[in-house]
Amino acid sequence: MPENVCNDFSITIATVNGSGSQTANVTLLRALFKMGIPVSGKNLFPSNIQGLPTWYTIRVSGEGYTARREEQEVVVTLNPASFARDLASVKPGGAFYYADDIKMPLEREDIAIYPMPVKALSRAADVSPSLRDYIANMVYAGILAEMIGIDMQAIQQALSFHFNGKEAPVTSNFNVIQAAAEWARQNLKKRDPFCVEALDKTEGMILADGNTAAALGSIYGGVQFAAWYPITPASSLAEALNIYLPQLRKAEDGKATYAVLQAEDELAAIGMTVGAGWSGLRAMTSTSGPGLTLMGEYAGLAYYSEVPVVVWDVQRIGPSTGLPTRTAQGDLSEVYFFSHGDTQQVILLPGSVTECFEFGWMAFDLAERLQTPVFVLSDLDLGMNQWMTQPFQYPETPMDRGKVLWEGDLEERNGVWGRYKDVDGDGIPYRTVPGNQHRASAWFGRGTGHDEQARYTEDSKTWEEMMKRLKRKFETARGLVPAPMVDIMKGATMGIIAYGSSEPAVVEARAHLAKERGLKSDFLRLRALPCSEEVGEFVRQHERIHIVEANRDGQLCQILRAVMPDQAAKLHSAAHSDGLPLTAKWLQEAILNEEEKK
Amino acid sequence: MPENVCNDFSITIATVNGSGSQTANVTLLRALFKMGIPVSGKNLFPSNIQGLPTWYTIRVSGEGYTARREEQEVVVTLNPASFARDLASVKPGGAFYYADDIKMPLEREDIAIYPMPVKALSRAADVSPSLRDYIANMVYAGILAEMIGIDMQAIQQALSFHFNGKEAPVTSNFNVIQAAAEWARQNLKKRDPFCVEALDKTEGMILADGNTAAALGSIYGGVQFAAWYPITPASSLAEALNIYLPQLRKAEDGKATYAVLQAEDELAAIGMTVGAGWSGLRAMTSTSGPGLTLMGEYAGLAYYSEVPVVVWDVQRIGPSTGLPTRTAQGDLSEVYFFSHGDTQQVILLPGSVTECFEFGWMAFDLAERLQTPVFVLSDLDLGMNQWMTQPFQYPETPMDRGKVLWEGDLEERNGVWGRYKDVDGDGIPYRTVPGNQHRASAWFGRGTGHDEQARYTEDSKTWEEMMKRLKRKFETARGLVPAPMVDIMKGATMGIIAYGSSEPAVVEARAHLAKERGLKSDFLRLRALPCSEEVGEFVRQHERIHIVEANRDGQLCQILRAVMPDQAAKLHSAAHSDGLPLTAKWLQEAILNEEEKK
Amino acid sequence: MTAQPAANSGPVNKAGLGKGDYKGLPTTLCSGCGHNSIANQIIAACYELDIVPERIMKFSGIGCSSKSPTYFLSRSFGFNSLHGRMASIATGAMFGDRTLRAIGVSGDGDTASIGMGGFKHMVRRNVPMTYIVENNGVYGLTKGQFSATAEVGLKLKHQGTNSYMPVDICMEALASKATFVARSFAGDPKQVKELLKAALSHRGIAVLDIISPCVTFNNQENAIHSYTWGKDHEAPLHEISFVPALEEIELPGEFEAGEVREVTMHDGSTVVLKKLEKDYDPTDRSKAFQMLEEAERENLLVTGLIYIDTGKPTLIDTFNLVETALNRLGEKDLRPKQETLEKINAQMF
Amino acid sequence: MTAQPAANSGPVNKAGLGKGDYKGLPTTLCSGCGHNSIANQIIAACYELDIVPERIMKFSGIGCSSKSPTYFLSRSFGFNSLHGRMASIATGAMFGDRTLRAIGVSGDGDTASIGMGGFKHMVRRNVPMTYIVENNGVYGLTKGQFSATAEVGLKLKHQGTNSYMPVDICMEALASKATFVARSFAGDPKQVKELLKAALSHRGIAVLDIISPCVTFNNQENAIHSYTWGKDHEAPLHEISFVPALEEIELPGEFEAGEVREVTMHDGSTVVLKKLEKDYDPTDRSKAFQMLEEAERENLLVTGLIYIDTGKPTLIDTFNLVETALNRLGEKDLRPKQETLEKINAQMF
Ligand SMILES: Cc1ncc(C[n+]2csc(CCOP(=O)(O)OP(=O)(O)O)c2C)c(N)n1
Ligand SMILES: Cc1ncc(C[n+]2csc(CCOP(=O)(O)OP(=O)(O)O)c2C)c(N)n1
Ligand code: SF4
Ligand code: SF4
Ligand SMILES: [Mg+2]
Ligand SMILES: [Mg+2]
Repeated sequence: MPENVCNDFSITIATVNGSGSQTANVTLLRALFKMGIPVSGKNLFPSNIQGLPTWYTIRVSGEGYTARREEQEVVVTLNPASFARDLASVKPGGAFYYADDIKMPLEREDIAIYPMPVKALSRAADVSPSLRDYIANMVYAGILAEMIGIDMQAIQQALSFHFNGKEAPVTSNFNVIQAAAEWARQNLKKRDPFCVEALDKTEGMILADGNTAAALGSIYGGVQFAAWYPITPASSLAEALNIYLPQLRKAEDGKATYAVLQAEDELAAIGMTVGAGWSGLRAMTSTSGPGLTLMGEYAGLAYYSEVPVVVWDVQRIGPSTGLPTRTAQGDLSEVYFFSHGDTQQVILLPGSVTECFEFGWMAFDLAERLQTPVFVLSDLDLGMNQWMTQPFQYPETPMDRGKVLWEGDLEERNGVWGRYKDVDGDGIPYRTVPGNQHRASAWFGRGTGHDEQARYTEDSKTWEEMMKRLKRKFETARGLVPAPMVDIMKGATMGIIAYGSSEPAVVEARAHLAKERGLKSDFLRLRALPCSEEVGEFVRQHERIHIVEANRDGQLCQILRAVMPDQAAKLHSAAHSDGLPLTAKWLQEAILNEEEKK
Repeated sequence: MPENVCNDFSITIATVNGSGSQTANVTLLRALFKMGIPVSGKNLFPSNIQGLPTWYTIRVSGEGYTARREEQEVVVTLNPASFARDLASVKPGGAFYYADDIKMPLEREDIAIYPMPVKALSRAADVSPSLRDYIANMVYAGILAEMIGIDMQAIQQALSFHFNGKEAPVTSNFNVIQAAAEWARQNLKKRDPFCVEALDKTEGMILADGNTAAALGSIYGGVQFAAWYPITPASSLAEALNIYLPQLRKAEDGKATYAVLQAEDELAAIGMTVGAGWSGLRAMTSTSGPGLTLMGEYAGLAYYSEVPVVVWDVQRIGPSTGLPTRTAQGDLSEVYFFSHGDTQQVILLPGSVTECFEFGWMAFDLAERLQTPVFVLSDLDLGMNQWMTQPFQYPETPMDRGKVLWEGDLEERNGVWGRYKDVDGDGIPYRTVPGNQHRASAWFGRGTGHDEQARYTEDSKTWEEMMKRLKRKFETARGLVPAPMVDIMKGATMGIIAYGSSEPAVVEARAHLAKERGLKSDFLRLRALPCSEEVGEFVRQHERIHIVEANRDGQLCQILRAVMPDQAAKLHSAAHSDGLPLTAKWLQEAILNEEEKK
Repeated sequence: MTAQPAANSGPVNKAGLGKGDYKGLPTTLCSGCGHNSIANQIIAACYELDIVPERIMKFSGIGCSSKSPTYFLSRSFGFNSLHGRMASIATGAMFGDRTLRAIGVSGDGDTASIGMGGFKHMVRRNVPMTYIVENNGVYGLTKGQFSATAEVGLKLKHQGTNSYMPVDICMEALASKATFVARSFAGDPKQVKELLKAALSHRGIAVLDIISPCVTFNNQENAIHSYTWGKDHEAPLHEISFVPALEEIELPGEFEAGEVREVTMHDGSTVVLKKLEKDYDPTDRSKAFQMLEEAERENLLVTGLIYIDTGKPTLIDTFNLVETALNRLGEKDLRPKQETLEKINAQMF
Repeated sequence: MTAQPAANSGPVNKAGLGKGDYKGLPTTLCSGCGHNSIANQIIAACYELDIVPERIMKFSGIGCSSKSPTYFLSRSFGFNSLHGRMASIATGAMFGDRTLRAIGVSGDGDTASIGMGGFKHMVRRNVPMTYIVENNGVYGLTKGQFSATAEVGLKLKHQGTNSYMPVDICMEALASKATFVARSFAGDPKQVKELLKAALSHRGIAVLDIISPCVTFNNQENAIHSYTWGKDHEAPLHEISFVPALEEIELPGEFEAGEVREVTMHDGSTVVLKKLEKDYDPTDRSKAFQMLEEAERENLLVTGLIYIDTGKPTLIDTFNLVETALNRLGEKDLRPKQETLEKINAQMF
């Protein structure tokens, strides 16, 4: 038997959609996390409710890499429909676990193959027959735990977390797992090198998904109104609002300081959000590609009439309906140029789960400060998968409600003010909101041409000045949005720019390129558009820049070329999009190919 | 009295919206055109139906310049509301005609001022009192004609064209005009230099507006289905279909070979169009900014499921509702990146009224050949104003219906084919349409992931290949779309790129820059995206390129920088947008400022 | 809160305001447009109801009709939104300060064509708002195309003949369970005003379909939405006289023909319905359907209060919001305490 | 045109086709989903009506329900379009070859929420199509949120309690002047099939609201759209037995209670309605409204043919199109002669 390969491999579990394997999978993930081993879990599920194949991949990485890998060292399958494919997917030298009731050819000499008496063991368990299919998942969990060495106590902790402490389910599930483990101890001889060993590398980290983080961030940002329409992969964001708001945001008298409304469609969802933003509330909506596109007309109105709203776009792969359960970073150019006419939209690009929380509250400060829609582009990988991440940080700054005038402020000004007047030279005017009782408070909002007093006008000069002020405001935004994160390797002449969920692949690729190829690189993770100063500096300081993104056309690359023409020639696109998260392997090759050209 | 200034000045006529001055204005325009004098007429009207000020400007240019000018040499006003502004707008040395019932200060020594007894003369006319306000317009027409020397016969021709030959209205209007002219002869002494003289420079030209031309072009392109929703400035395009289709496209038995349907909104208009295109019809829709944005989701579906449709966007200034009766070229970047996910849209950019006709039929050939939506970006200036233009050319090529398989074709192939298979290597697959009776003809369209047989699949490789093929198809489009028009000045090192209705300003500016500043320039008028080879060549061949467009952000400039990064540094944006057509004066200054920087 | 009157002499109402305090900018609509007279009745109704302008929000979509909010209540906040999208922006805005009332002015194209979906869903949510449709059967602002309420067979220049069944806005409101449905005619200012006052006093969605002739594009003798047609075909359903009251009046129990019926509004004021011979009961939804269906078959234009239900909770009620206006809440109300986040982090594994 | 049968043995219909020629791909919906049984009835109905699959077009929006067109008639063209946008794409596609029939399958979210506007306008245009709503009161594909047809007070996981009035799809169809309105229950395959055959034989819009339980997300005892609820609350309006006929049968004139009533379809076949004691006449629109309004108040689920009008021209009729299918016309039909353009140019000045 070859020597152990410890804490550095991937496990893929193949089951049938709707068979309830999530509990078992997440339990394994949590147990590993509890053991202090860096993990990442990715759920590859079909756009269907029941019956189709679904895969869950857990990457175990002592070095802390969390990007997707293409190789599967350990594969577990309970699904006859995907059996052949699953068997073939095992890396030579790897391990294959399968439910022994599946009778299919097993021609592979180069891997260790372990049959699992899933039916037998689940029948043995004392649960109602209706639950047998579900409990089958605990069987593979137990066997796998035993075979790769997952600590049973960690498993029990994971379970009791999952069933938040409820005794009954915890024991019944745990019993099955232990029985399965016991069976494995008795009957299976380890013939593969893959195992885990406790570490201390998850100390102070948490496990969470981006949509929950975004919802919580919004709640700590004081969200008061959210209108949404269901769509994968964004639904769980609004649903998390429904779960956490009642816990966190009821007044003493039990009354609500918020309203969450399911609209009839996305046209209405953003319309309601704009109405709420205009009326002085911290208002948000969350959607994905198809819904986002339907929001274009209202996005243009909010931009031009300067209404603060926050729009979360949890990206899935498009165009069109595309693949609702596959990830991508393909909406960037649409949003940047969103709606007809000249628009420049402010975009936030969270790169981790904890940043989803941070941008959750920050987006409201920016939207109200800038009086403009703020788009936060997350994606399915970040939003729906469990990630190891830093704990959520309580907002370090007080809420910034922006330039709002109330009765008192108007009194001071003797009621003299102009809704669209650039008093401070930062392109940001002052506003009042409905309910203000001062007789000079009211103004009339519109998407048509207007002057500084918000009066309708067709005067060409006024139109042009209004549009120029909006451009000034965008410049102000440049200084307010979160600056990029930069990581330097001494002596690097080549730079990499990435954003959002692409970071893990970049981190891993950089390390390998430096170690294996002696190719050093500096890394800038963009966190917002418009680009703050640092981005231009970073680009100027490097001979070549590779722009990494999960789309076909190199959307960020196109935008950066447009905004820094004198640097455009050195901006190379490393773009790739097939619905799956980027891998370090692909990125290394992409960069090496490009580098060879020089 | 200063010496005559002949055939080189602008006339602006100020009236009240809804008072029926269009007949008089267009009659003057046509009469001048009949006299062989190059003219252009621009209607500056409010987004309102009755009562607000409206201006009509006629530019007379012996040299054939048709761009808007900022100076007004001759101003006529019948509107007290705009009187002061109108008076102020007269260029020193110019002429001011006003209805003498308007009693307002006339403090200007530097111009010739002519009162017109409009009320008196219209009362004198023998028309029903209800028509007096209308006939008042004929009074200024007559006086103006007399004072600047418009040929009465030409006026009569213009009238009889306007009332297509109907005796009664022609005479009653003409009588008033003559009476007014007679009055002017008797009572007004010419004290300004501005006059016209017959030329032969409109020989073989026609006068038409772009929306009518687009409708006619579509009809000669065989449009079979048009769904639309009213919106300024696009409505008159669909209405022209309603007018001309019955005349041109009824079968012998009087039955229709087409259907034009007013939808409930733009979401439906494009949906119906996509349905019709999918069912094998030459299908189109026409709209403007707000409606266009609503079409985004279906545009993405058409792109990804490869349905041929033609979308006319008659641009008005935005963002949002903006100014519905003002022009701009502001929708380019939205359309180029239209809809979520990775999309690349084919765009045609007509630069003249006759080209609106040409692209009207060509758009269908391209859409069906490429099996993709084709967007034609016109604008209010081109679409709603009367332009002197080349006669409409009958299509020189037969219709290209693209790769459609009927029963016979499938027989030959024994029913073996794949809807999304790239058989010919040009990225364009074959298609069948409903009604095909071959049992292998049917396929299932969808905006979700699909394989070469149009079957639903979530396979990542298949998704990626499908998207790469679409990219190949876009490369094929590059070779099929109309090539740019290039005009060379020997020895020029500087280049200008413009598109659409910006051409007249460029033509005039180039001439002046060369003549007055010795600054030579070559000119490329872009007619489509993606850019054909010639564009890259043109850019490479010049030291500096000025990209001229009527928007705030330099939208084409951004796109060109993104697609030719190695040339990006030399691409300078000359963009300006205030709702009015670009002027040569502005452009000269913009270019000179930029040139000084070097 | 009491209002700040303008420095204008002349009579004032209970709010201490003169008519002038309810005015808007001068209209830019065609002279003779039905929409103008409706705007004037809105001014009159608000004045007579002693409403403080700052306590009203105005909304509209896009169209000639949708322009009219600029022509009344300049002291009220307002939003002239997008074509067909008034419903959603108004729905969201209602949450800012739930003590405010809202008036929406839309057109038949704005509501029945592009806005149909939003309209229907706003109604079924019972958003507390007076929703006026200035119904002229055409697209005025875009110069005379058919709207969804144009009658079958109507001919318009460049548009041909309309061949689709017209949308009956009252029927649609009723089908979506509106709690207040009425129809009037711009040429009958008295009824328009009374119905407006009733609508403004209703807590819930109040749909007012007001036939408002377009003098410029739709005034053929034969057009349902033209003055001439309206004048001849009107069949007023019942007179309404509106009595502002200071204390609540209960709804009388059983009610016979000929009797006078009072429907109590949520603000305590009442609508007095003189019942006609044809014995119409505006609280009977089934009858309302029948009546509308019949009227439509007989090509009749029924005006008056068609249906009212004062019992349903409004959208806002269902959210059980805090007393303070949401848009006046501060950080301490909106940002949970730091400890709570620590608990959350502890849960995240 | 006669159909090309598959090389399959076994019984064939008048079109010479076996059941197999009407099958689709295997379903990917949940086992026990109401949508599956409806798909099977569509197959049966088309087989029994001897329809040639190539003469049918299938449409849908997005949702579990909207997936089902893949599960029947693989030999028919189809388009699985966008969420809520089936109406428009189908309307446009009808013009390609007007001799084709169309079946649309949508969901309650797809039609009554996001698709409300398109649905209503398609109905008022009387687009000749069988429009099926597989109504389960939830969003299945997005895992169990409320749809607009969910009843008030329904509770769902993570969604709270529904507080909006449910949309009654038959009522909406009727209000928009649908020419065929019916409701059924997926658990009653016989009635579903008969109504499908009637709908497929109707020339005009045929709206079929089929309660189709979502076993996964909406099968609480208390939910209107669950099997259990349906089974107890169904009150079949009248049995229908469908008799394909070869020659037209006229609609009998006056008709008394107890009598058997035949409604003649445009293709000559007829629906035989055994009239029930409650004496229901599906050609009386006013009664239909009353009946629905009542049923709703009594919380009853009425199934059967609710309304039919065989007299109205369809959208396509109104365009007076040439005989040949538009999509088979060639250049000579579509491109006017050169001379005509010279005339036009002469006019352009
Ligand atoms: C999305 C969009 N589509 C089209 C238009 C153009 N448009 C402006 S007003 C209008 C129709 C107005 O008709 P109606 O609502 O009946 O109002 P009216 O002018 O008749 O009072 C249309 C189609 C628009 N502004 N936005
Ligand atoms: C524009 C848009 N918004 C949202 C979605 C997400 N989505 C897919 S199916 C669906 C609802 C389906 O519900 P229903 O129509 O009732 O069909 P069911 O699944 O219940 O059969 C939604 C909201 C989408 N695909 N497109
Ligand atoms: S066009 Fe018609 S609707 Fe518009 S303002 Fe004039 S009269 Fe009123
Ligand atoms: S989720 Fe519900 S609607 Fe969707 S397939 Fe399953 S049972 Fe049917
Ligand atoms: Mg109207
Ligand atoms: Mg449903």
